[in-house]
Amino acid sequence: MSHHVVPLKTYYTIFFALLALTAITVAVAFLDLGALNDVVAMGIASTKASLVILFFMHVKYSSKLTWVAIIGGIIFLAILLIIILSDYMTRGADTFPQAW
Amino acid sequence: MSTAIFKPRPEQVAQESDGTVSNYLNASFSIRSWLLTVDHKRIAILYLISISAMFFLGGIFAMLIRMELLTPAGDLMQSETYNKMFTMHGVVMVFFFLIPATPAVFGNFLLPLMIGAKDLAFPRLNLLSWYLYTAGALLAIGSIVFGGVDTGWTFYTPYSTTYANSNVILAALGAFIAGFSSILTGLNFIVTIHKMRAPGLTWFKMPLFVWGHYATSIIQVLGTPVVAITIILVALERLFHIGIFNPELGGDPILFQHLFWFYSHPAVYIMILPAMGVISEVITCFSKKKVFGYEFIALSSMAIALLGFLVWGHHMYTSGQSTYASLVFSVLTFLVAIPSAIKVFNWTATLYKGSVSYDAPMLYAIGFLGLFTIGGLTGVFLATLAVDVHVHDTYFIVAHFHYIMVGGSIMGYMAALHFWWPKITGRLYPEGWARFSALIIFIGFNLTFFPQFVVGYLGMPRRYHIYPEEFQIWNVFSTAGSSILGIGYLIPLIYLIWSLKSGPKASPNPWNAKGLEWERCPSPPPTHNFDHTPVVIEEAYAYEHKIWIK
Amino acid sequence: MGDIAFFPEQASTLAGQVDLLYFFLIAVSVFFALLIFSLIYLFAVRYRRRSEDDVPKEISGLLKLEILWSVIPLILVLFVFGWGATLYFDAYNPPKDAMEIYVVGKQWMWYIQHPTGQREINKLHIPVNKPVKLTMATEDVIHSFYVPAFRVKKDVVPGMYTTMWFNAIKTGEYHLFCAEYCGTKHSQMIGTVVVMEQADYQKWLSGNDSNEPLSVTGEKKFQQLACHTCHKDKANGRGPSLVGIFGKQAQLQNGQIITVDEDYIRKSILNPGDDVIAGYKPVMPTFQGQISEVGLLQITAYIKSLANSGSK
Amino acid sequence: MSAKNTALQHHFNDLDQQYQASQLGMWAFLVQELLFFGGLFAGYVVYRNLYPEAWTLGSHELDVSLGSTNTAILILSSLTMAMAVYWAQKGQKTKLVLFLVATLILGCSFLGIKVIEYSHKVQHHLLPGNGFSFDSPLADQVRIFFSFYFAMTGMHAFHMIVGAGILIWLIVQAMKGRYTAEYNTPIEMFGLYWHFVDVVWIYLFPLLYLIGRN
Repeated sequence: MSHHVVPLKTYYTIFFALLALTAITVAVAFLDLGALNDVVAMGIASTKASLVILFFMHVKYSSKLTWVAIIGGIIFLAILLIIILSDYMTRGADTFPQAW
Repeated sequence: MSTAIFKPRPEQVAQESDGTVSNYLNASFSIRSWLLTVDHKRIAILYLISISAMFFLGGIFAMLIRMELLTPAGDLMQSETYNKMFTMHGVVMVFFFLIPATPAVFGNFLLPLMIGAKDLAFPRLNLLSWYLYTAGALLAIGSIVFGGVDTGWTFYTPYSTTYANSNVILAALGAFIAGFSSILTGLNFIVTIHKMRAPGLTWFKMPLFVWGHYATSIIQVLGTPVVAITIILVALERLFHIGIFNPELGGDPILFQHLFWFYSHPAVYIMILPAMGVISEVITCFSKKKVFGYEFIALSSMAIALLGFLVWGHHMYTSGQSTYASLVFSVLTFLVAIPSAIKVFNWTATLYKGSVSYDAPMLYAIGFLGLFTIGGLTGVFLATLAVDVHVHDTYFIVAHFHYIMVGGSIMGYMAALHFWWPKITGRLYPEGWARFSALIIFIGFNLTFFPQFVVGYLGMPRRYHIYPEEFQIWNVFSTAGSSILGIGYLIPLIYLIWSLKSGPKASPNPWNAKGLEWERCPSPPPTHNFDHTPVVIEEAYAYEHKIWIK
Repeated sequence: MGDIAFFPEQASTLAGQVDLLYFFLIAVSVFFALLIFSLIYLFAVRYRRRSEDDVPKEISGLLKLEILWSVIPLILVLFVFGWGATLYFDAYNPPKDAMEIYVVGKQWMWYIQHPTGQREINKLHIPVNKPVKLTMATEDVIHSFYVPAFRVKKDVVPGMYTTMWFNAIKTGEYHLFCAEYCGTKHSQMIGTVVVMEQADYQKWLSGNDSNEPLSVTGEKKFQQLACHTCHKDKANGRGPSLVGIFGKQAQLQNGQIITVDEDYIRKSILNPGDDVIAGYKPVMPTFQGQISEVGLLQITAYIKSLANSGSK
Repeated sequence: MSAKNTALQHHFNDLDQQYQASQLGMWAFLVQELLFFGGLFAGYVVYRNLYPEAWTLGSHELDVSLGSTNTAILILSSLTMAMAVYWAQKGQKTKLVLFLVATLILGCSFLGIKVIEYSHKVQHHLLPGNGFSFDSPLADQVRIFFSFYFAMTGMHAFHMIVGAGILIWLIVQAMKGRYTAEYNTPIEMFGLYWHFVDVVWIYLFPLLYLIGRN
């Protein structure tokens, strides 16, 4: 009953990749990229997160059901964030054109 | 002839051959064996007792509210007390009866039996869920004893965080802990349905009761944590004034409403989906026919569960939420109404060319169909932006959700209680009294809540201790109806307890129903459910095939 | 009053349209409800169980029927959505020429302030056949200004102004309720809206003209709080000149373009550091807690009066 | 093997079904935790949009070096946890216990750094509540930043403390030789929980510490 055993070498490479990405995200934060800063920060954080999820949590080798659970969770988190934000983003636009 | 109808039919009564085989009830009688049980059937009984207690506690608050509203003036109690009455009625009924009712009692008892498993996936987690529920209930009762809470069951900020001076935190913590009981039950069901089905039992052969609980569990697991963190933020705001929901410190009260309704609207689907599962079982059994459009009912449960998460904003059309967001929520709310409509049409079509018998569970099920239809249709009124602006926070809304909750969810719970009572307790309830109580509840319910539609459109706001005189006639109808409804709910309590002692012993399959819990195990079932795990070969509700006799 | 009411009066332009949609929905619901109830009754009686062992024919489903009763309700509800949305836009987008009235909700009473100075509590006198726009604020919790006869309701949320409007078409007295639970005396936070003929309304206005117009009170408060030391008529003060800025576009330090409306003025008085106008330093102190909502309305009215009358 | 059937609970047919049930249950629990933190992220997103300048001011009060060392510590603890799972699958008890202890030490040092950071904030009157003071016109809005900072990192630290407690219990069980190559589900499930807590921190670090650092 050996569930997929991930070789140690993979763990080390993932570990160093994560450290490198952390260093990058800190370095990039100090450059002035305007609105892009957040996008880059979230991009790096998501890559790190997916590395941890895929390799450390063995999701790369697990059943489809696990994938459905994870992606489902992310979709519902996105629903929560996006729809709440959509209210705040359009607060000012109450004066819709009368042409409706 | 009339008494014959109410005498149990020969195949319903246990033959001598069944004998007193040991079952989960008489396995052992010590208190320890009950309080530390990990048997899903015993935990279901523990839930049945604690939930019935909370139901009658909530019912008392309801009666007090209705008595106060008999007269326009606030003459039965102070407005402070009245505000606590409707708040506690809401908190007890929503968090401690409607959300756990059918899943915790019938889901726990029947899910393993229906899919041929020995127990739920995590039995100890199941017992923990009951203890969390009881702890939450005690906290809520504590908040009542120490002076009650007067914020409404919705805990809207900034009133609940800054201006209320009643024990808000105690009641909120009660709901918080009961929320985790709901999460763990949902988690348990999801894993059980995925991983512990009997051989041969594919997804589309499962009873629709199991589909209903699968959809409910997804909502429980995905929705409840958001209200849990919101309650923590309310408690932090109330204790330390951290400014998240307090407008004077820069906070935004509408954010609370978004986070609260993100859970609380799917919560109403947690309340109704299990009842829908029960109705599918009862209608098929008592019209002796396969359900009409099995896949459509199963998938519409899933559609309700998933779409249910997109529509919470229809509680906030008048709350200062942006017009654009209200538009989006209105469209999505109309979409989520379609699966419910499909279900009602399919249940009605199941009766066609069936062989319909009017036992008590069937009466409750038909009552469900009628009342849920009215509830669902009035929901369309509230999804319509322009009408909701007028009727929001009035008695029209109160009538709508009582038609869904009391007319739908509780009618479904009563149908389940009567349908599976012989399997759970091994006793037959008195059929005559049961049909009588079903009729009384139906009449009392309509007399209570239909006038509220009228007074709602007239503009009587919710949560009003005093109201103008011209609304009095409708409130008198409503109070009269509520006393009939109250009696209607007391009658089953009496004859069901009576049947525990002196009801005739039930045969394994008194209703000649299909389903593993009827055909493959005696009533009441033994602790280990099945002697050998059943192999499923036929479709769900295959009434054309022979009924298995254990 | 006191007799039995069956249906609310239709006292605003919106009321008739909302009721029309309401009756349409009732008609559709009654049709579907009767359809389902009669089918249930018919099937339950027609196919009642005659003997214990009759085995009904198995019907597992009919795809065409399923599609039929999915698509028809879908089309119906989307039509209803469209109708409801257009009315919603009318209800929540006040016309430009509407008469301005300020409302402040305070725990358990409505404080109403006419621009011409009249102040009322739990009473609102308005002329008939004239659009009236309410700009509403609350001093404490969420309230909701609800006039059933006009079929309009809008929550009054602390921390921002909310607006709503109506156009009364029938004279008379109508109920005013607070519809959002706001504490102990929530059910006593009620009042009446008195709709009067134009002539009576003028007589009422002059009848209790006891205090000066709102903008004058606002100007006094503007001087009293020494706002004029920084906000001078010309743009030579430490703060931007407020003459003629109301309703116009303005650029913020972070380059964002905003319109100067009541909300922006209120937020800048309470959180001055938040959206600073380009070219000025965030030195203005916050007046949070020093000016009541009523005072803020008065100052806003004064700044509005600067908009069209040029430099005073 | 005796260990095999004692570990198999009565209502499962075989150990593989039990393992798959535990794994699905764990993932359902983690999805629920994701939504639990999701509520906080929703509040963060809304308020950062409403008050961007105040949140930059608040973020500048945080010590990036401490934050990044904490991130490195947590990533290292994820590595040691993954190796603990590896050696559990190989059935090497001593190495398993070694890496579990390493993970515990790293977890505790993470919490140690958090205590340092929190005490620094309390001294500078940045703890939201009556003691909060911040000399800028945006003081109220900076208080909201710090209430989210303490709510998010506090809830994360709470999950670390619970994790450390379970870790201690697992170490004791591992020393008793309870986990073999055939049965090590609790170790693997705890590994999932620990990695999830690490993933939450991976998002918390940039969102709280690195706002508007240019």
